[in-house]
Amino acid sequence: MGKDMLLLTLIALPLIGAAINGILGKRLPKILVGSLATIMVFISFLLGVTLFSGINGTTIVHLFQVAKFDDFTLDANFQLDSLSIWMTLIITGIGSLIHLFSMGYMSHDEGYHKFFTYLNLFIFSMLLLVLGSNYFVLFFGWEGVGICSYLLIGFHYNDAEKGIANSLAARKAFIMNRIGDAGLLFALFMMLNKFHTLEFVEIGKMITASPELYTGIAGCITLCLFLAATGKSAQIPLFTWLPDAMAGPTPVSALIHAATMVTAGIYLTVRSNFLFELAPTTKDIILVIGIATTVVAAFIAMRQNDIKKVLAYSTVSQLGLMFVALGMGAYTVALFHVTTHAFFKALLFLGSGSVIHAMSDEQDIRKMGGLSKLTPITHITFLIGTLAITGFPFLSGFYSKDEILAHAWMSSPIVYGILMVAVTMTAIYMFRLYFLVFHGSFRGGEKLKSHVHESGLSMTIPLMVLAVLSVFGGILNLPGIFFHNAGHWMSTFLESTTYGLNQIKPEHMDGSQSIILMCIASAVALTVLAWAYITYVKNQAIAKEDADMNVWEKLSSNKLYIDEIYQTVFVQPILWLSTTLAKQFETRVLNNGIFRLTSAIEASGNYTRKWQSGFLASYLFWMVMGIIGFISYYIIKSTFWN
Amino acid sequence: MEQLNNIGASLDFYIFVSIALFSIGAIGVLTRKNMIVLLMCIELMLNAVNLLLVTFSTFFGNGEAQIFVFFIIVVAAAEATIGLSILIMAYRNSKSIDIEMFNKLNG
Amino acid sequence: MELIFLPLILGIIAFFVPTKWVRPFGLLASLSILAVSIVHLMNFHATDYVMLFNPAEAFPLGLTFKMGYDGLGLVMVLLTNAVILLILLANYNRDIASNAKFTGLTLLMQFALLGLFTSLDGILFYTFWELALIPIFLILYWFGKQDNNRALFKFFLYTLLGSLMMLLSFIALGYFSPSYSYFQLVQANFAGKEVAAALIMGGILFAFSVKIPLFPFQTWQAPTYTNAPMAGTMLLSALMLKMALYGMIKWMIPIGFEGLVYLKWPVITLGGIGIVYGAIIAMKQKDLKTLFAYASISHLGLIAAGIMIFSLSAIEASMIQIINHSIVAIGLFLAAGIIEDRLQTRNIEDLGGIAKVAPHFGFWFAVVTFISVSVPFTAGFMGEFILIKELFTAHWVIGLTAATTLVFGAVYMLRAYQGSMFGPSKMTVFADLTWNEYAVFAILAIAAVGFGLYPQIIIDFIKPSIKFTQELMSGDLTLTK
Amino acid sequence: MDALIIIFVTGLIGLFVGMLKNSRLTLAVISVGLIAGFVSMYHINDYQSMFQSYQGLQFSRTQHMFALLAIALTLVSVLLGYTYFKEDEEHTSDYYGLMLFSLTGALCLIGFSNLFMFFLGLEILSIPIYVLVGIQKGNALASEASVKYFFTGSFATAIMLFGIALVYGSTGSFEMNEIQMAIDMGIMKSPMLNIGVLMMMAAFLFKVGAVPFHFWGPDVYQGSSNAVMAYMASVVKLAALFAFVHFFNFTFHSVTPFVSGIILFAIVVSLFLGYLSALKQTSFRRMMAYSSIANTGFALFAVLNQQYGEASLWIFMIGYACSTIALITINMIVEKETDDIANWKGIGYSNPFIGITLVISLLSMSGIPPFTGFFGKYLLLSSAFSNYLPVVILAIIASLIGAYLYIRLMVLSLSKDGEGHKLSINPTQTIVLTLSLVGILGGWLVLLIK
Repeated sequence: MGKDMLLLTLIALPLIGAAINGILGKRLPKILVGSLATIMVFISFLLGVTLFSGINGTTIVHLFQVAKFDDFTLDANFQLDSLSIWMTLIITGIGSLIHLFSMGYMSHDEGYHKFFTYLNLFIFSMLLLVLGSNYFVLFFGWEGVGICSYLLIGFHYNDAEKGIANSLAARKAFIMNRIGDAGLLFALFMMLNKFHTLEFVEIGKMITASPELYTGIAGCITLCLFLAATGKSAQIPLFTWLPDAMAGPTPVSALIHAATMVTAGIYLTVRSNFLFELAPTTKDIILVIGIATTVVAAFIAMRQNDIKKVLAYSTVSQLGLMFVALGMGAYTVALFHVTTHAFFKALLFLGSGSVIHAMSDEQDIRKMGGLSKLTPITHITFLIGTLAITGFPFLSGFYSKDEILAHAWMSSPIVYGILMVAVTMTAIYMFRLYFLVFHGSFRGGEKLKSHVHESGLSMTIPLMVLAVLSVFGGILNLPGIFFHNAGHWMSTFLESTTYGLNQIKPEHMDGSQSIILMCIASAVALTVLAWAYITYVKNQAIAKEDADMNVWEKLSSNKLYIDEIYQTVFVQPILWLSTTLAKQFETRVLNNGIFRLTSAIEASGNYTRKWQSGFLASYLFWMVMGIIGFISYYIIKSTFWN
Repeated sequence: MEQLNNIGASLDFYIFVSIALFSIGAIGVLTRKNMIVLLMCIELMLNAVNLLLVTFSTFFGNGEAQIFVFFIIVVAAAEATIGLSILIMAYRNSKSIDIEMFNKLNG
Repeated sequence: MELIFLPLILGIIAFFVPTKWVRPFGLLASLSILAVSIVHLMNFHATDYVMLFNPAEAFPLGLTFKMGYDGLGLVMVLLTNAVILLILLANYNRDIASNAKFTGLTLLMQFALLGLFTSLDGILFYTFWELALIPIFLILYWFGKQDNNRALFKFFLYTLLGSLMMLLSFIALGYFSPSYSYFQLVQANFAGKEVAAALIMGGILFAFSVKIPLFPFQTWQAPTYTNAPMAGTMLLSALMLKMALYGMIKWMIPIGFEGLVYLKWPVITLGGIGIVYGAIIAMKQKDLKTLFAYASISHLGLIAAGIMIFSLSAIEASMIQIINHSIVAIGLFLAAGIIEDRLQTRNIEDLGGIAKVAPHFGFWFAVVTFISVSVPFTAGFMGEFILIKELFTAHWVIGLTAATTLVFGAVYMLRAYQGSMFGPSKMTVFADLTWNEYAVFAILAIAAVGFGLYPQIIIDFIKPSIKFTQELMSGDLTLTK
Repeated sequence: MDALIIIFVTGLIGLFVGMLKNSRLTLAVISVGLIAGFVSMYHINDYQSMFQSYQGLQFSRTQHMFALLAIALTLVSVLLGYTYFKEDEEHTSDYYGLMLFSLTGALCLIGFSNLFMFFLGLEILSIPIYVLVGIQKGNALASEASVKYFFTGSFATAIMLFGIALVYGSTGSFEMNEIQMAIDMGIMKSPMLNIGVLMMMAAFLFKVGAVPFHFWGPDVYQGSSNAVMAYMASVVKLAALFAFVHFFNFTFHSVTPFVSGIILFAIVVSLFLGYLSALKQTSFRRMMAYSSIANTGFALFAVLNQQYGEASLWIFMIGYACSTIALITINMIVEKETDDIANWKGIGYSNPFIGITLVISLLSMSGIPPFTGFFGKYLLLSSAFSNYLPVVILAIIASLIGAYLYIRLMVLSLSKDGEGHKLSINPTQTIVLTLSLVGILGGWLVLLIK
């Protein structure tokens, strides 16, 4: 079986799974449905591994030509290179784990088969996104994941009390993504008009052939691309949908809104690196927005009381971190963080899912506490995830963050400083979350406590696997100072074959500096750990109620009022316009105007009738008048017109 | 020949006379309310035409117009008969020959 | 010729079919007509110009009763026949379908439409244009709401005013061309008389923009739709509006090209306004049908603007979009009709939670909704993608305006869908889809996805005929700017 | 000429046959006579007639067509009248006789080649109508109508005669071609001629019922019976219009441009006044009268069209007359004690044949293709387009109002309320409706005949 066949099967398998589940899912037993979906994804993961092992250079697989227009054609092609296969591995690997987890988590849900159909569909569209060899296919995937995420966020649309809220959250996500998509579309248009193709490789070739030609257009294109990225990857200004998206089931949050879909923006940017390299301004904008996002999100996360909301905002903040990396041109570093983040954030979400499962769907951390004994495995794994994200030394997060911080330090100390603040805040809210959930005394009441139990194997196995990955994930891209030969294995691997990346060499700094930075980072993590331990375990501090919060805490817990601002600035005016136009212009002006006219015409009949008086005398009189008129017409005309 | 010239000299005079006759008839038609009088006024107008035609025929010296006049007289007679019968019928229906009475059809 | 007259004959027969046989008769009739057109498709090669009726000698006053079709015409013919079949199928379980008058009128409507799409003579075109008005008028009047006379008169007089303007223009065209044969009209030379051409085309354009409807002329649409029966709405929005768009592509642009330089930007602007205006008004509508009506104003504004770009790809894309809009229209109005049948209301606020009670309906309605917000994998995406691209290429402002439909479309369609389908269930019983509704939805979905993944099949038909028209037009002028 | 005599004699025979009080027989005789007249008129050029020598009547091709149309329309009106006439046992044959005599007048008016024939035709056409209008003795409205028609009519005759006299005075002949020659010689500016022409035009406008000489129309149509109205609206209007057009396209063609202003005025005012006043009528016949005024406005375009005028008029008239006759027949069927339009409610829905007929005739009236009415209007407007564009646009707007009028009637008669309210149609009426349908649907096909 050739490479291309392998690739196509890899893409097709989840679709097949979705089709089978979608059509017969209702009749099949749950276990069969779930395992089918999981196995499909897992097989494509294995295929991915085989392809990964045999990767060399870039291979384009032509499927069919979608449409041929007069000055360009649109093809369904797929591209196999290190970058795409890397993303594929993340998606299918983590995807299969989360499928496994969902088998347990969703076991009580009546929409079981629907759920797995959607998950498989999502995997399929995600694969389209990362494996497409041109922006056209990428856009298909891009929109596809949007739809799946819409369906999955609103999965419990007919829930008695939360149904409306869920579907509204789904709608918000879809529409905000749509705004981003518009940006992507415009990027596509500009590329079509400029390059007459959408193939990554060809565009890259043209640009590298003569960069100076494209500096101007590249700016616009990259800006549009970045708008799209902000939509998918929840950056300022389009980030408010992600926290709401937590309305979906927890595995969805883990898979879509932490591990894979939200990283599509980073993937897009890395893919189009050759364009971004021509547009320094855009890169600066990305840098600024990345920094802003990471700080703002971290700040908001500090006073959230919904376990998933905290993780959601931490995701936003981490994504911001990745964009900072991109803004500094450190593409591989960003991807490295994507990878590790996928590990530990998935882990955290699944952990929180297991917690919620145990707490029978209670998400408020003020009602939790002391779960460490009740759910040991979840506790351990969650702790590992926490440490990883806070950058505890020698865990995966430590390395990836450190890379980014190092680049920040080199670009400018200020950026580094701000990032450090963000990092500190990250540590604070993560430890707060961890301690409030797993330590102290149980605050949920006895009745609830009696139900609390550790989740089943299908849920704990993924946790453990991910825990292992989060611990050792850093090995993928060790800093050069420790292991000179194995250093930066992942970066080199990606740069080796991905088009354009090999021109961009992010320099790695010398030992002493980096060691200092690492020490600072770990110091921060440890101090915060200590502080949090004292606050939440020793002093048994619990989350405050809204009443006794100071301004900052209020700001944080109310998400800086951003939703309200958007509501008043964008949504309300449009709705007002809608009603006003409909009432005033449409009805009053157009509609009634027409009817006024017609009725006026009809009424005028009454006046014309009056002439017909019914008296013979008047008839004869008017006849004579007519003749006299004729004759006078003759006289006038013959005198004046000739 | 002689006679023709006299006519030619005073052709306008004849025309004016017939126009006057015609106008008198028309004005009568407009002003009078009695249907019989109306009928007569119309006859008057027709006779004005006859006079005019005869004048011209003498002027051109060909007989056609005079034949035409006979036609007109015949037709006028026919019209008069029809008119009178209609008049009688109308009288039967609304015991009056005043045209002001007939205004049921209007608007 | 049987292609045109089969519907006429069957339609007349339909009036006298006994009531209990009417449903199968209508279905079989439309099926057979579709079969005939498919036979035509079989012996058709994309470069052909098939003449159905081609009298050799010219008749007095430039009347030449030429009829025939090229790729463009054939696509429209097939669309018409398929749509009529779907409409009859969709109504199959409703009382209206067992009414001989309805079936007969629908088939007569089909006759008029087929005539319009295959007529190659100006006066003939106008004749069928008017003829199509009568059956739909009667359908709306007989099977619509009882108190709909006002809306009906508005619709009829509006369209009639339009067509009288068109008549004036055609009369005027008679002075520029030896006969009303399409081919000679296309070669009519307005060199130096651009303004006259603009005025003439303006008259024709007025008729079209009333039918489409373009922005300021849309006031007849919403009331007509809401008062019309489901079938009538489908006929109107899935077929009648397409007459105008087809007319723009086939007649207006090639004939009056010299004049269109004056009309191009005004129309594009109106289309742009229509896109935003329709979408914005649709956002707050409570009545599903009204909402869909304004939605279609928005969609058709896009198509009309795209056509006026004149570029080859724009016209191909607008043909794709025309087909897609027919699919969407049938789907959406079928959904609205189903809801109205089952619950006697179309008001979103009274609806909710239907998806829980009737999962199949929920699913298919969702599919149609996604088709209408033109997500990838559906024909709508291909159409909008290229149309917006062309508009963007023409001028970035109009491109931006057009792109708002991506967002706004999602806003109002999702509002309509979620408002009626999601949330706590407001009704206890809601009969799920019947077999024929199921079939219609399935066919629509397949068609949409098929054309979405392989639009080339449409383009292959359109391109040669556009090229041929370009050759007809005098040398220095081509469709591509 | 033979046809004329056949028809006239048939009329006489009809009067005698009428004494047998057998309405069927009378109808048969009359129809046979009319058909014979039609045939002989059709073959007028194919055989040697004994009256060939007579020069007073000459039928050119168009005149021939018009004459055939006139006879056919009379036949239709006779059939239409049958059910109504036979109720009046005493005078059944009078109707037929008078109609046929008036038809002879119409034929003279179509075929005339000198002013004698013209004048005689005009009178023979009119006088029987005066009688026909008022023939319902007891009916006050009928007598009022006939009084009004008689006085206005004879007044118009007087004016016409005065005009003729003046024209004769200025040209010195009664022969059409001689008059034309004389005018073309260059006296077209002479006041006497012009005033004569204007007076004749006034009389013509009266006969065709155009503003400002239209007043008799509504009253007379409403007062008279359906059958008579049908005859007036079709044959009388046809003959009068033809004579009008014939005069101003041939004999006076060099004067026409000079007086075109008046005709345009008459067209516009007739169109708007007719349609607007019709909007507010309750009596069907009165509404039809106003709509006939408006249609006259359209027909007058033919006067301004030297080239195709008569042909277009023919097409237009066949459309107009057929739809009018069809509608009047339907009105006869639905008419209760009054001819209130309300009677029409829902008749079309429950009686398919009537429904189809009235829909088609109303659409043809409102000028929607592919019916003859459309082609008539189309020909008239398209020929006037280049010279009188503003008037054409006004006419288009007016026809929109007209369309509103007719469509309103259509909607009324198609409304579902008439469910199950069946009407009985006599065979003659069926024949009439069928014939007029043929005319409406197929009349324009004459265009295709070379």
